[in-house]
Amino acid sequence: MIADLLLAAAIAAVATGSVLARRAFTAVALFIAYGLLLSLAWVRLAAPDVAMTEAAIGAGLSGVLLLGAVRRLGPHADAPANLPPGLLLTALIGIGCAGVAAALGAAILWLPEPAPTLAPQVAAALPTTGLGNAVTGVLMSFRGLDTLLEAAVVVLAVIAVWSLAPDGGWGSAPGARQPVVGRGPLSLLARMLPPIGIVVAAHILWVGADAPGGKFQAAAILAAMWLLPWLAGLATPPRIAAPWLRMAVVAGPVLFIVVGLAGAAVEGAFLAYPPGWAKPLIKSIEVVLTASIAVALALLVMGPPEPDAPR
Amino acid sequence: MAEFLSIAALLVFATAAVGLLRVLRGPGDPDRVMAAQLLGTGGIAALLLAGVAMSAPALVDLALILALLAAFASVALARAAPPHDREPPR
Amino acid sequence: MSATIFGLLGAALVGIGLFGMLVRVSGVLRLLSFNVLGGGIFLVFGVVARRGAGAGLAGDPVPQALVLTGIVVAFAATTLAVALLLRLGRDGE
Amino acid sequence: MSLLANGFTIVAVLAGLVFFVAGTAGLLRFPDTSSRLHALTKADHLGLGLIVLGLLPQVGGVGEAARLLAIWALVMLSSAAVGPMIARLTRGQEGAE
Repeated sequence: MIADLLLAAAIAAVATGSVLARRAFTAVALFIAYGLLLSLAWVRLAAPDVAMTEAAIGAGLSGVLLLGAVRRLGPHADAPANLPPGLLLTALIGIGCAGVAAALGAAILWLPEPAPTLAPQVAAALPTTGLGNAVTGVLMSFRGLDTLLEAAVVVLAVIAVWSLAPDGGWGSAPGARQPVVGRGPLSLLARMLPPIGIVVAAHILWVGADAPGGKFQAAAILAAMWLLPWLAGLATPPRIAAPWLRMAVVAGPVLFIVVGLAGAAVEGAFLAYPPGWAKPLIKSIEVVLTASIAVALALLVMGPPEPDAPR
Repeated sequence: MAEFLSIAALLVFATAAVGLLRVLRGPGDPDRVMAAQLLGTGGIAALLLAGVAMSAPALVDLALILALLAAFASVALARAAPPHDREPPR
Repeated sequence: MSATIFGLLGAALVGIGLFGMLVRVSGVLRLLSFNVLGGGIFLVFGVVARRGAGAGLAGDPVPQALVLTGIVVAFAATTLAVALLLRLGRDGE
Repeated sequence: MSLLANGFTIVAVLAGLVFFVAGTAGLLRFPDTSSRLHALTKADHLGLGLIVLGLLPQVGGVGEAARLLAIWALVMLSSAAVGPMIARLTRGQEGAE
């Protein structure tokens, strides 16, 4: 109770500070703290799977993505071309936003009693999948189509980001070239962390069947471990024209679709798993999907490719 | 023992949250990075204490993820901090 | 009780994020505000999930799974927006 | 035996708490960035380390104990790597430029 109030106050303070920060760098530092605190709030809401995703993607990858944007935009990130709204307009916007928040808060106070829930149905159907983690069961079996479409969205995002490459950039390595740091603490960390991170990611993926964890969390960790040597200037990402890279991005969704079609042929419904085969099939899809999503997430953080030669 | 560990978790978290004032006050980017790092360590410690208190191994896994990602984010923060500390034109 | 606290926090975060999106002029800060807003919406979803606890589960797993995929999709959308901002900054020079 | 273990846990966790409080106080009260960095690293290394040590007798299996130690090692590693980077940044910012 006290912990919840304290946590909520800290989250609200960090969010306000981040939105109103004068400098973009401060805003992003606070945004990373916001993601971290939000993941603790998910623990308090009894959703450890979401807490892991928020910690890995909301705080880690999003923070690094925004930091990269601040750095690449340089002074543009702080001093934009158009003027901020005047005092009166700002006050009016503030009143409007407070109204939106108040209306939403009222809706939360008057949520229906008893709360509608699908938990009993999930708990009843979970044994047929052989899984112990209900969230993984929902993701991979009961709402498998949602997860498939989501994996497709990530692939589409990679294609969209790549198509924003400037003229002459198409096909070259993604992201701005990082200055090499050579020896030193950063290079040491960038060499030592990835092996540990890969082990942790495998652990999180494996326990995901029965305990909190799973492919998205593992994929985000793997992506971060690939980005670390890139950030340190130790490794150059492959050119986006490389066929193996494109194969890696689409392999997971393609396997998912193939298994789904096989289910349609054998069991008569798209994405239906034959009895007794559910768990091994789900685990195989998850392993390949993890690799694909990890590659895609890392490519998304790196951003569109830059032209090889400076203009 | 569980009560003691839960209270300790609360206290560690509260301490680290107070350190956030440094992010708002600055004055320089290094101070902001440090406050974020302290919040990360405090959050990890609180999760470990709570995880053992409630015997929830998932919280230890979450702390492991946070430790990895905090290291990753700290590196990015330290790399992205602009070399000169000056306020932009308003 | 704790669900209500975080529900109200989610509502407040939506207001804070919306304010930032409308008031800030820098693209990166607007994008960041959008993510603050998104976090608030996910939190409201999490409260609905927590209230649906039952049958031995601490929360309704269906909304939890939806939030989980939502976080990944929101991240993909953010990367696309960053790519657009970078292109805008380059062409505006 | 369990009394002894519990006593050890309480002493170690309390000592860890003291280092966290000291680290935060230093971060807020110390006059310049370098001394604040000094305060922070104590909280990172000793505060978390003592808490991890104190928790070790309370966990069930070897696997969980190993994960606790791994977390401590990770935080020490990253703190040791980021510390000098922050220090270098500080020097750049407090320099004549």
